[in-house]
Amino acid sequence: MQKYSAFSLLRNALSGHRDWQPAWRKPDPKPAYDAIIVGGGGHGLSTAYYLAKEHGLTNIAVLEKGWLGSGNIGRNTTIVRSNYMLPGNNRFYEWSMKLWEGLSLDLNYNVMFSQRGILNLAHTPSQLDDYARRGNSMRLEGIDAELLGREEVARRVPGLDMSPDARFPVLGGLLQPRAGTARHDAVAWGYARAADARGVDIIENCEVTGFLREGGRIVGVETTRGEIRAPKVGVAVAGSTSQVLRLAGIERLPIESHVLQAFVSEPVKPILDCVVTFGAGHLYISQSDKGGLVFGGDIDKYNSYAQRGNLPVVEHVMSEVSVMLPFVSRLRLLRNWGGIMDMSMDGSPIIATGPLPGLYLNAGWCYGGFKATPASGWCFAWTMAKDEPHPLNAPFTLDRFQRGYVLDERGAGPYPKMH
Amino acid sequence: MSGYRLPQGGSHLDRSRPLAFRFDGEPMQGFAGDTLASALLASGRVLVGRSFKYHRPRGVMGAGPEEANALVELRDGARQEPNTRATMTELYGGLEAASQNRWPSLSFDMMAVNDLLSPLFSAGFYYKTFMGTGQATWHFCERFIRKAAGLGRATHLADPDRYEKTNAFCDVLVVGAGPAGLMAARAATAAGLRVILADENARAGGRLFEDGVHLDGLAPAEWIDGALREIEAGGGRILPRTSVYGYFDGNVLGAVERVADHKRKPAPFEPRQRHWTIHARHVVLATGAIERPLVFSGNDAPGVMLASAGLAHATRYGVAVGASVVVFANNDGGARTAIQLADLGVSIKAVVDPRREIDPALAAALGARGIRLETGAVVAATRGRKALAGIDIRGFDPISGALGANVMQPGCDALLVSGGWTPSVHLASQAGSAPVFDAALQSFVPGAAREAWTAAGACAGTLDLAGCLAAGLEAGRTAANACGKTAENRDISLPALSGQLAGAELPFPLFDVPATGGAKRFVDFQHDVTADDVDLANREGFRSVEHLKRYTTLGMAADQGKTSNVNAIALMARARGLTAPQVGTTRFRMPWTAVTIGALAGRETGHHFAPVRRTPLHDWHVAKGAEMMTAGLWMRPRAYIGPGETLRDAYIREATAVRQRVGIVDVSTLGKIDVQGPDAGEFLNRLYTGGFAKLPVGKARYGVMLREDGIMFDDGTAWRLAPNRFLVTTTTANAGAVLAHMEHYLEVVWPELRVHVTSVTDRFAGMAVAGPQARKVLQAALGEGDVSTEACPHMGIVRGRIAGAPVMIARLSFSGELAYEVYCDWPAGLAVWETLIEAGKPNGIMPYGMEALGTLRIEKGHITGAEMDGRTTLADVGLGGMASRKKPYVGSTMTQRPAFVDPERPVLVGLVSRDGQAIRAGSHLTLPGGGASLGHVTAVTWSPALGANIALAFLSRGRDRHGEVLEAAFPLKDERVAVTVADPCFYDPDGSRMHV
Amino acid sequence: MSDVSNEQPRTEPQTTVARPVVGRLVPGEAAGAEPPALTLRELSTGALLEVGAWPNHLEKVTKTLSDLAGTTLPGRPGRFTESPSALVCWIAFGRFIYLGAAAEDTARVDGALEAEDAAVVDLAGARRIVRIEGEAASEVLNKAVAIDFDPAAFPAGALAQSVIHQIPAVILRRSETVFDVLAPSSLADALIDWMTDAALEFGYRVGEPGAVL
Amino acid sequence: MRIHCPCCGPRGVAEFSYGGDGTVRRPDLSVTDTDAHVAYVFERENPRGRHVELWHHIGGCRHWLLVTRDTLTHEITRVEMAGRFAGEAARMPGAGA
Ligand SMILES: Cc1cc2nc3c(=O)[nH]c(=O)nc-3n(C[C@H](O)[C@H](O)[C@H](O)COP(=O)(O)OP(=O)(O)OC[C@H]3O[C@@H](n4cnc5c(N)ncnc54)[C@H](O)[C@@H]3O)c2cc1C
Ligand SMILES: NC(=O)c1ccc[n+]([C@@H]2O[C@H](COP(=O)([O-])OP(=O)(O)OC[C@H]3O[C@@H](n4cnc5c(N)ncnc54)[C@H](O)[C@@H]3O)[C@@H](O)[C@H]2O)c1
Ligand SMILES: Cc1cc2nc3c(=O)[nH]c(=O)nc-3n(C[C@H](O)[C@H](O)[C@H](O)COP(=O)(O)O)c2cc1C
Ligand SMILES: [Zn+2]
Repeated sequence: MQKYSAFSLLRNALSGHRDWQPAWRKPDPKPAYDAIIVGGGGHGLSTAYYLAKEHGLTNIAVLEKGWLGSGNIGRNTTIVRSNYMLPGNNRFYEWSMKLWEGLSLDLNYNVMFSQRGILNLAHTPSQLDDYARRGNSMRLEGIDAELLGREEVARRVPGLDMSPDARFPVLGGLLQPRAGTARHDAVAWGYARAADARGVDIIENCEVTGFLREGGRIVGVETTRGEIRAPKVGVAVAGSTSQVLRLAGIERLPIESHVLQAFVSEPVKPILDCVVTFGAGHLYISQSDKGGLVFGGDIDKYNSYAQRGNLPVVEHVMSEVSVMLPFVSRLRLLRNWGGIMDMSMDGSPIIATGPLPGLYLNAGWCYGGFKATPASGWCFAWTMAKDEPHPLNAPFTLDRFQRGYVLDERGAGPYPKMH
Repeated sequence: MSGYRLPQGGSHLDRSRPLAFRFDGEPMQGFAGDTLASALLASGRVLVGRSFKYHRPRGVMGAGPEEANALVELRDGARQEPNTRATMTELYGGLEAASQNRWPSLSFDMMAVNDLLSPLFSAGFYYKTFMGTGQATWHFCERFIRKAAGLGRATHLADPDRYEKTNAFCDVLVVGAGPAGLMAARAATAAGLRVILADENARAGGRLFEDGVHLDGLAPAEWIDGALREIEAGGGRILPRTSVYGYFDGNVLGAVERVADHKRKPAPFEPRQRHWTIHARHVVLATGAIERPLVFSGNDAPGVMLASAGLAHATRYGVAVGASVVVFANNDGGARTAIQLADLGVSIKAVVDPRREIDPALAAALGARGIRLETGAVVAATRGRKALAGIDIRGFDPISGALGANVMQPGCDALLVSGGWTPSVHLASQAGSAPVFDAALQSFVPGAAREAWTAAGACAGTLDLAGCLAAGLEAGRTAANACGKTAENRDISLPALSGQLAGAELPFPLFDVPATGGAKRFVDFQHDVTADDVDLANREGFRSVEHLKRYTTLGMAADQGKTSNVNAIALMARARGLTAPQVGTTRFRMPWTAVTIGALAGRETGHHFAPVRRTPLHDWHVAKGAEMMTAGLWMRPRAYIGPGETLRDAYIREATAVRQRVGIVDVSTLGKIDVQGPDAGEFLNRLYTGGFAKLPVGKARYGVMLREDGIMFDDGTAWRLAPNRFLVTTTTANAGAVLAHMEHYLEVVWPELRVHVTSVTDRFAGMAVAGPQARKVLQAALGEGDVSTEACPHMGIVRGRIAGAPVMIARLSFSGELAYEVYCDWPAGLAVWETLIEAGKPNGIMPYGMEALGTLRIEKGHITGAEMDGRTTLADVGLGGMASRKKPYVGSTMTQRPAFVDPERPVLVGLVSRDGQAIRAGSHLTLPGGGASLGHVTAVTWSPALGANIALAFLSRGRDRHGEVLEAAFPLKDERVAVTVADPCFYDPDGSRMHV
Repeated sequence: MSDVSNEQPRTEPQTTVARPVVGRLVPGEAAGAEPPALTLRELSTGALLEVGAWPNHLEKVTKTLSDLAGTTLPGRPGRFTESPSALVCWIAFGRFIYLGAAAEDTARVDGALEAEDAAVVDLAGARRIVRIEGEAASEVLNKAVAIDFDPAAFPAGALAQSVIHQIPAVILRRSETVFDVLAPSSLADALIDWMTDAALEFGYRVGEPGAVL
Repeated sequence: MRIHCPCCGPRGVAEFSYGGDGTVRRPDLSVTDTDAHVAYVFERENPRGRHVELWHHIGGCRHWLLVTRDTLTHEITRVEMAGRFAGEAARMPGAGA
């Protein structure tokens, strides 16, 4: 792998950038591998990387039906945080946070992980109590968290409507200073490049159209580029989980696919430093390095595979953002887009062996899987390599719904649209 | 000298109305009808902005929404608007604009050093560096990157303007009022249809002004006005200054009308902008096309402009964009533009065309005007940094694409460029149809319609005027047919055209000119993406058009690549040895042009973000000093804070009054549902965990509902008012959800049940009278009715009258004291409340708020939303006994799953602080000295009744731990409090106080 | 109930929590653009009740209601008919709202319908009624409601249940330029607050309170 | 997106609340087999394409509707009353208009 550094950049600048190599090869698929990962999103790529790096498994392929990163890794609002309340969740996401903190160096790719903090605004005393519970949960697990009063909130985020008689006045907030954002595409490209450097075949425009079975076992896949065999097939296809598993005969899953819209404003000079969430609704906003305010709200709340949403949610999100940050009203919306989320029935992910022998499942990320990218791949690689979950992903089983051990961070119940 | 105002002409201009404005503080003048861009050009201004990355000097390049360079900060103070396109800004008197993305000044910008360092700043350079020793290095560097990026400056001041929203309905929405759109709207109107015609410009007409023709003998402006009058007379609605920005499902389109942006500020009560949600049966997309620039060295110099923009500035605003102008085009439009401009008095030096020959009639016309024609030639480079000074014209071999010999190096101050036309397929594409490649146009046109729309005119790839008019007429008729008006649309005919120049618009497929002299060749002007960047992306494997976009940021600027996308596709196609359609386009998304966020929010902002829900006692509470708090949409009193009191003093006083004497609290916000019908009892039996079918008339019962997954959903009481009629109460928070839950079961799951449910939350005001003196007070207030123990035992219901109003009274207690809930007509609420207070005066009655209510319920270990948090079971909160074993109910089976019977489950316990220290809500329980969380604290209070700090908490194996000492840890504040685990019911555990 | 009983005396300064936005119609008041193009007023009614008929008892119920109101019922949901003494809204399949001129109508309707045929819910006082009148009335409503108020699509006699600014409302078109809006009492002030604000650009004056019938 | 309510006519999607897959059937209350309830509560086909789903016209007539909608294109091809008034709706003058 060509090493990236200020020096290599300078050297190449002098030679007209003619010597840069492709970030990853474009190999044709081999007939067989030791393991196949379906899905060239963040999770599939990081799984391949950690399988190679941590478990020495390098004869593997990542199969992506479109261009690399065309799924949710390429369209999320890039928030990285580990401010979860339930122990099963916060341990996992904190492990992810630790991996994030070393990721650029690990991958030799600047993923621009920017730890500018996330601030959850509280608007009622009971919301402050909830945040206290969550913050204390974090602190007991060794995660950074601070409870802020009104003045501190106002100081940190100029432009917030802090008037005491606002419709939903801001009473305080929960801050995780180590949280932040990362450059989403770079995460996909960085993992792809690093996995490729360790020998992983990353195969784009290769859609899985069926599974090869022997006995009850999955032994490979059919693709638009032919059959590929492997004793282990990991599926990490985010919004397409139900569709892909149906190819393996699994007709029903605790998942619904919903569209989540996101927005970016025209770029402006730095005006919002940390990531802020609105507590009297559902809104999260940050400013990208390019200057655009990147924000999103709720899902559209109906099953969808369309990657596009409808106007009511757009209007609602705009209303929320102008209530919280009244200056944003004056800015212009530059672009809107949507992604398909695999909303699980309890809002928490699935990283597990099964549901068939030879098959491994990584799914159910709802709108929170970007931050999980490193740990998800790390845990899924472990699970695939050792045929059992790592303690960090042990709670994320598929049978938890049957057994009742759901991880319902919001307490919203078995209604995907509510998570 | 550069641009100047021509002595005459300008269809949009009112020369009798000069307007003063300022740019970068410098006073200037224009006329009514000008855009900021045309006024700047007329004043000789060339340099107006700086580019995003390299801070390159830039001038105006367009005349409409495509503008990529001339972005300004408009207005100031709270109205400051960064990134505003000067070409779309109508001039008004007193306009203030400033250039942006430069420091300290536009002409001397320190950040232009980026341009010198540009070899380092190739596409994606930041992924390769700034890693150093890890996060610290990046954080240090990131600050500078952020400051350098971002274009204009926004303000932290709140937007002072109003935005309105409306819904409109029509048979046919015509988007774009160019010749095609006008004809379509005329035809649809004539067919008797309801038509809306929207165009983002102040004046309708599109590019018709630049066609140099007469229609039915009329000048364009006259013909356009006639068409508009005809459409309006036919009932059509014309929306100028309105951008249709989004095409949503079901033929719903979003549009933003700039109502007052052409004024200094909106008039009183006038919105700045209005958002239109347009519901159309059929849509005609007549959005036109945008001219493409050509890619050559130095093609971004201020003074290089689209040919159509040069022409538009002359025809519309009477502006010559330069004193000495050269035209460079790969199609006949170049020559035609030159001829038209020359006829308008602009001095044209030469026309440069890569083709070996052009239409002979045009060539002759150029000759007649003394304009030099260089065919088989290209502009290979430009001179001049802050203003165009000249160009290098080189020979060109159209077959090999190679540059030939130097032809000439004329000086000029404006270069008009045309690389062909790019149809504005955005809306069609948003509606779900992938655009298809048209080889003749070397561009994409709308694909097959998925929603109900028809594309017409330049938007559909028809470039000649006669064709556009005919297509518009046809589209209007198609729309009429689609709306079922097949016969009525015959009497509109096409106008006769005169004065038109010959020539075809179809471009010779030249997109770029080989590099010469090391100057950059820009593809995306705003984001500074060059042809070299496209090559680099290809080399590094970012070959998919979507990778190209993301790696180089091409097409991601505020103009969304309106002028750059097709060129980029062509360059990538060549680099990869593919055709343009094989490369394909990036995905089109709303908005078509950037729209103000405030317009999408409308008036649903500030206080109007959400309606305020108020009980009939609201004003009373406020008048009595209550601190109000939000509870969902409701406002509720938190405590009535007296002079000199703190919140804490107040709630202690209130809670003490309830325990010792009597208090009264507004519970009107509780959800109330009338459940009626022959099967009402059976229905409630199925929903509640307890039995309700046999509840006697005149009695109330506490009940809990589960969700289908067996988790607690809501609690409340059901009062049986008649054999087939119940009044069900819910928590304030879940009132809506419980009603919807009931409706679901009645309509979808058990349609056979004859039960009718209606929200009666607003029917009854509710107030709870609680305390040892409650009966006395209530009886004294009752004009009619009996609340003696005999008439109204615990959970009994009686009727009566207070202050003349009928009341319904149930003897229920949340506080643990003798208590009654009194319900009366909503409008009678205040009179009943005041009568109760009056009657209670001798007993020292005290109104109490949410804080005291909370204290009282915590003392009793009663649960609320803090405990029923969507994860807890009946057994967890100690109500396992309420789970009927005699009948199934919603959720009952699911509670048999392993997790529900896991002995480790946290269960509800009480906590008492051991050393008098307050316990904080949100604390976690640990063993003394720390360790892992064993559970968490849901609610805390200083209990006046117990004289102790107490709390409710969930604790793993909590029932076995009563008496154990633990710590309530609050690491957020580095606090830990020693607590003794206790039964959650601290006060009067046998309930004797309610049973008196 | 309150989840907030756990508040300790705060270390941070206490905020005053939002005062409500008041929305009251004061007769004679005017606001917004001049001259006012709209009139707003509040209406009262004697009786207001909801009737829910069981699916196969609909004919009987409509007949009873027609007889009580002294008018023929409209024929399908989405319409209302009126007589001098009553206004009957057919709001959904099997559901009606009966507005009676006299308070006693509640008992009359309740008495006339059997439990086996229909449920009757007294909603007196649970709704307030705001009338908006003027050429621009439908424009004000269309700011919130995505319903085509073209007289051809929504003539006098038509009604719609919809949502105005998150407030569930029943909108009755009494004539081409007169609309009556029923809103839950707890949200009626908020509706008025919204409506007066929405009417500013046209200008409005507040008329004397009146009666629905 | 607009849903054509058989009771109220065409209305914006914002007036409706989504009720999920309309083909899953709740097991009878008497069924005590947890697996049947688990399937009803948690397991979904989640098709890409035609989907029969429930919508509650919560901002209008409050009826529950069965809507056939394509999850890929969002095109709605059929709307019926889900509930006990389905028959009534069909008999109404102008039903479906
Ligand atoms: C608008 C939006 C905002 C979000 N915001 C955040 C946020 O702020 N923070 C956060 O943590 N998370 C966020 N998320 C969630 C996060 O993006 C996802 O959870 C995460 O990216 C999913 O994992 P992935 O990257 O592997 O998925 P994807 O990138 O979707 O990868 C799955 C891949 O599988 C491929 N695939 C599908 N079917 C097949 C097949 N048959 N054969 C081969 N390949 C196939 C797809 O093409 C796709 O590339 C957001 C999501 C969206 C849509
Ligand atoms: N001379 C040439 O070289 C040449 C080449 C191409 C086209 N043309 C001319 O262009 C014209 C084409 O006619 P036409 O009617 O198809 O297009 P047009 O460009 O004349 O009109 C389109 C109109 O739609 C507006 N518009 C575009 N998108 C919009 C949106 N989303 N919302 C609101 N408004 C929007 C544009 O601002 C413009 O006013 C003819 O006059 C033709 O002669 C000339
Ligand atoms: C964090 C983030 C920032 C973005 N910033 C921009 C931007 O500045 N300009 C832009 O055109 N698009 C921006 N996008 C949106 C992308 O152009 C694109 O819409 C998105 O990745 C989804 O892809 P699609 O629209 O091709 O489906 C951004 C997306 C993300 C996730
Ligand atoms: Zn309806």
